[in-house]
Amino acid sequence: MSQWLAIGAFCLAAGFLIFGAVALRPFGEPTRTEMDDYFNRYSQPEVAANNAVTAIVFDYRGYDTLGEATVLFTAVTGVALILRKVRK
Amino acid sequence: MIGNLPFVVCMILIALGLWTLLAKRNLIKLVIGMSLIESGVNLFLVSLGYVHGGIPPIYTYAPSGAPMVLPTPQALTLTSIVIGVATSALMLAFAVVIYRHKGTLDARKIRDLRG
Amino acid sequence: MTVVVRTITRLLLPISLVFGGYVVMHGHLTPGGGFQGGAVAASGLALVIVAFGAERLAGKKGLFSALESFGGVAFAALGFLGLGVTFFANVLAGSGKLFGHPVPYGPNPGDLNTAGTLPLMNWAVGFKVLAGLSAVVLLFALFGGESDR
Amino acid sequence: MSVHAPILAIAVPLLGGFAVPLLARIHKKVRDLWVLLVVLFVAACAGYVAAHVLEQGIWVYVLGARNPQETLAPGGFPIRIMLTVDAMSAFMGIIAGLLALVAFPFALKYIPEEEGKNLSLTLGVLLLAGIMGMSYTGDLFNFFVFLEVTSIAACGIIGFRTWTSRAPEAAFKTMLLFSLSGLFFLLALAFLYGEYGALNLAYLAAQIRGSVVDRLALALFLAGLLMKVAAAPVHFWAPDAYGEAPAAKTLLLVVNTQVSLYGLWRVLFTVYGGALSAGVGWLVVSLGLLTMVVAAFMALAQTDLGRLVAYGAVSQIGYMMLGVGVGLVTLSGRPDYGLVAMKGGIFHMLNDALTIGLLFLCVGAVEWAKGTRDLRELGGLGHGLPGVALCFLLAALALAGIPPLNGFASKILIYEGSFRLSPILGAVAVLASILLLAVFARAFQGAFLGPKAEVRVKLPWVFFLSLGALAVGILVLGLVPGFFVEELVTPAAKALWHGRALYLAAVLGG
Repeated sequence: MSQWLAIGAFCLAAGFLIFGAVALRPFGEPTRTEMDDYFNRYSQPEVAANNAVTAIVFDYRGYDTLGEATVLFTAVTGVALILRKVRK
Repeated sequence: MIGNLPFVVCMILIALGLWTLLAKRNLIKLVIGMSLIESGVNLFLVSLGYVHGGIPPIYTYAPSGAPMVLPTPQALTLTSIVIGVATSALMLAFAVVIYRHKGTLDARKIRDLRG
Repeated sequence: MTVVVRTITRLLLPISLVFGGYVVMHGHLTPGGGFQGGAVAASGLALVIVAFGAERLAGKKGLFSALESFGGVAFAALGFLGLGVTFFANVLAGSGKLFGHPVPYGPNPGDLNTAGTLPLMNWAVGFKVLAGLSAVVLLFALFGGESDR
Repeated sequence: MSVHAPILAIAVPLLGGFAVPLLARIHKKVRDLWVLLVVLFVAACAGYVAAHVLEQGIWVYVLGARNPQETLAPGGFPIRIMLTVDAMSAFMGIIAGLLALVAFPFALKYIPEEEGKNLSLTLGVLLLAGIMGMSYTGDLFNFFVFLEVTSIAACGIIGFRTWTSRAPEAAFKTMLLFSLSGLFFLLALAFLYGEYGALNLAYLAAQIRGSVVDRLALALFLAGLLMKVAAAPVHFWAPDAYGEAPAAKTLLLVVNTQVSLYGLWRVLFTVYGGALSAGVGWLVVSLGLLTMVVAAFMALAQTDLGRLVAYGAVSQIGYMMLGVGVGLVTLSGRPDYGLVAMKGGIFHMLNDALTIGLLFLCVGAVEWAKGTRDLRELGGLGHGLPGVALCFLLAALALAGIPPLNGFASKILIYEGSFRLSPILGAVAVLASILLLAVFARAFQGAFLGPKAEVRVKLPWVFFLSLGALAVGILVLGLVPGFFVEELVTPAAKALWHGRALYLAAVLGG
């Protein structure tokens, strides 16, 4: 019974996802690229970086990267907390 | 449909991960399923940035004239990969501790918390 | 581990550390950056942990944690550096000071001394990732081992 | 410096979290002082930002731009991450700041001095940073990043008691659901990015017209965020998580849930507000009803005081969803009672934070004194711990919505609004409240009444400071709710209800 329920849920989710992929614009032909064109055009004059991705990672979206570094730090702290020696 | 095949492949990867979560009861396999979903999402994200015939968005010795692919999805994917690593590490740590207590990784046998 | 693994680890450790450093250093010019370079270097340390046993590095846990904290603080501090303008403003780029050379638009061979705070942030993140990933591998390897009982 | 207040409220606890392990090497007093200073600073910043926003409207802060108010690149689209603080975000910031002020002094005393204390305090500070980041951000991907910060920090805190097998199990379960919820959120924003090439909330809101991809993304947003807020079909992680985490830190987990709920409101009202069918509102309303009823019934069966309170906390999420859900249903017509229900739902967030927080602190104090939370073993604590008993009674009555306490002040608004949408909704909500009253009456009787029990441990005075602060808050909010509703809650409710155009204008100009 629960097996069939799982299969049903799975089919529903998979169909939903694949339908979404088909409904999206065609692969390789992004329709709205103002933001990315801006990054490709101005990463050199504004940030003086040849690598536009790094310019985004550390400048335009540097705050996200701070969050990301925090995630890694949090995870390491969490692992250290979970795997610590406990005297009990 | 054919034009969107790369997107569909990412979705199939995500669906496989969901199936792993639904069907498997081993904690490590659950972590693997989560990693599958995450790989699917990351692939989807990075494939959104592809432009036909595009080159990497890096100007060091770049061939001139070719269009560059969109850089933002690559930056987002980098972030989400690191987040995925962090999540997997933490979940594996929990699995290790659970194994030490219970001597098993079978989710059906370790349910202390019910109701 | 066997002699073969240990010998190859001795060979590979400097290579991976140097390559990791290279990837971090050229993050603003070539593919890569702090995270990628840090991960490459951490793979070398992970190899050491596998080959020589975690016990040998057990005393370094505190060092890793301090290095990671330091990387995080340095990264956040570089963000605070822009506070005269806005948080995370790249005040060094094109200023003529440290990493302050301007770059013309278009393909070029690349100049290390560019991109302002980016290379510094790359280094901070690189150290942080190196320390963080090594610490995770070390913690897992130490768990349940002799020093844990 | 005051120009930078919103970002400082996020960046300082991030920096603070990184520095805690370093400072702990110097001395534990230095570490404690540092943690308290950081929390105090965050609360002060949240207060300042709220005062500023309530007075002068939405506060936009663009990160890394030459000028903090320069939202658009040449060409008229946003490229950088920005913080967009409106009255609702500021309200969430205030809740987070207040509860952190109460929780951290308690936690400093409550968590025993061992290797794990530094790490757990670090995680606590980072969780606070994540909560502030989620409240203030105006960028979808940034919201995702801070969602993950809170998920990972929260799960680390939940798994604190590694000497039992229950805590890692609860943490694993929670982590599985949290990361699944995060991935759904990421997938949804990937769809939106693929369609519109943007990540800014306001810019996306201006583009969305309700196309097929928009609706798919909405479904994924709903699935992801409802998982994280512990709505009914996927609520099962919450009692485990709240029950297993150290009591003092549970307060932050509660705020984390609420701020995820805020994220849901932000997506529904601001991003999709222009193209939302009433069906989504009905979905939220019915899931809210299901949550409150299921959780109240589950609470009846609990013998563990911590899990009982945890189920109470889950059922309160149902009230918030009901209140704001009524607003969502009536969003197209905007009748008065919709706003009333929304005020109730949003006011209930603050009230729930205080009452549930007080209940968890009481549970923590009981566990500290007796070493157990099992209702079958407890009893008669009212003689030894009269203060704790009084606080528990006060919070339980407030939770069940007994006048003149704060729970009543917000629940009456929810009842009124939902009753006018459909009498059945109001009736179910009242019934769930009565059920909760019964549950907590039994819990109070089981733990505090009965033959006198020996209490040998003396509680530290800091505990009573935290308990007292929350109890005073409950009384004040209950006795003069009008002032707070007018000054804080109404602007927050209006920011969601009417404020979409203002939010868009603040970022996109015009």
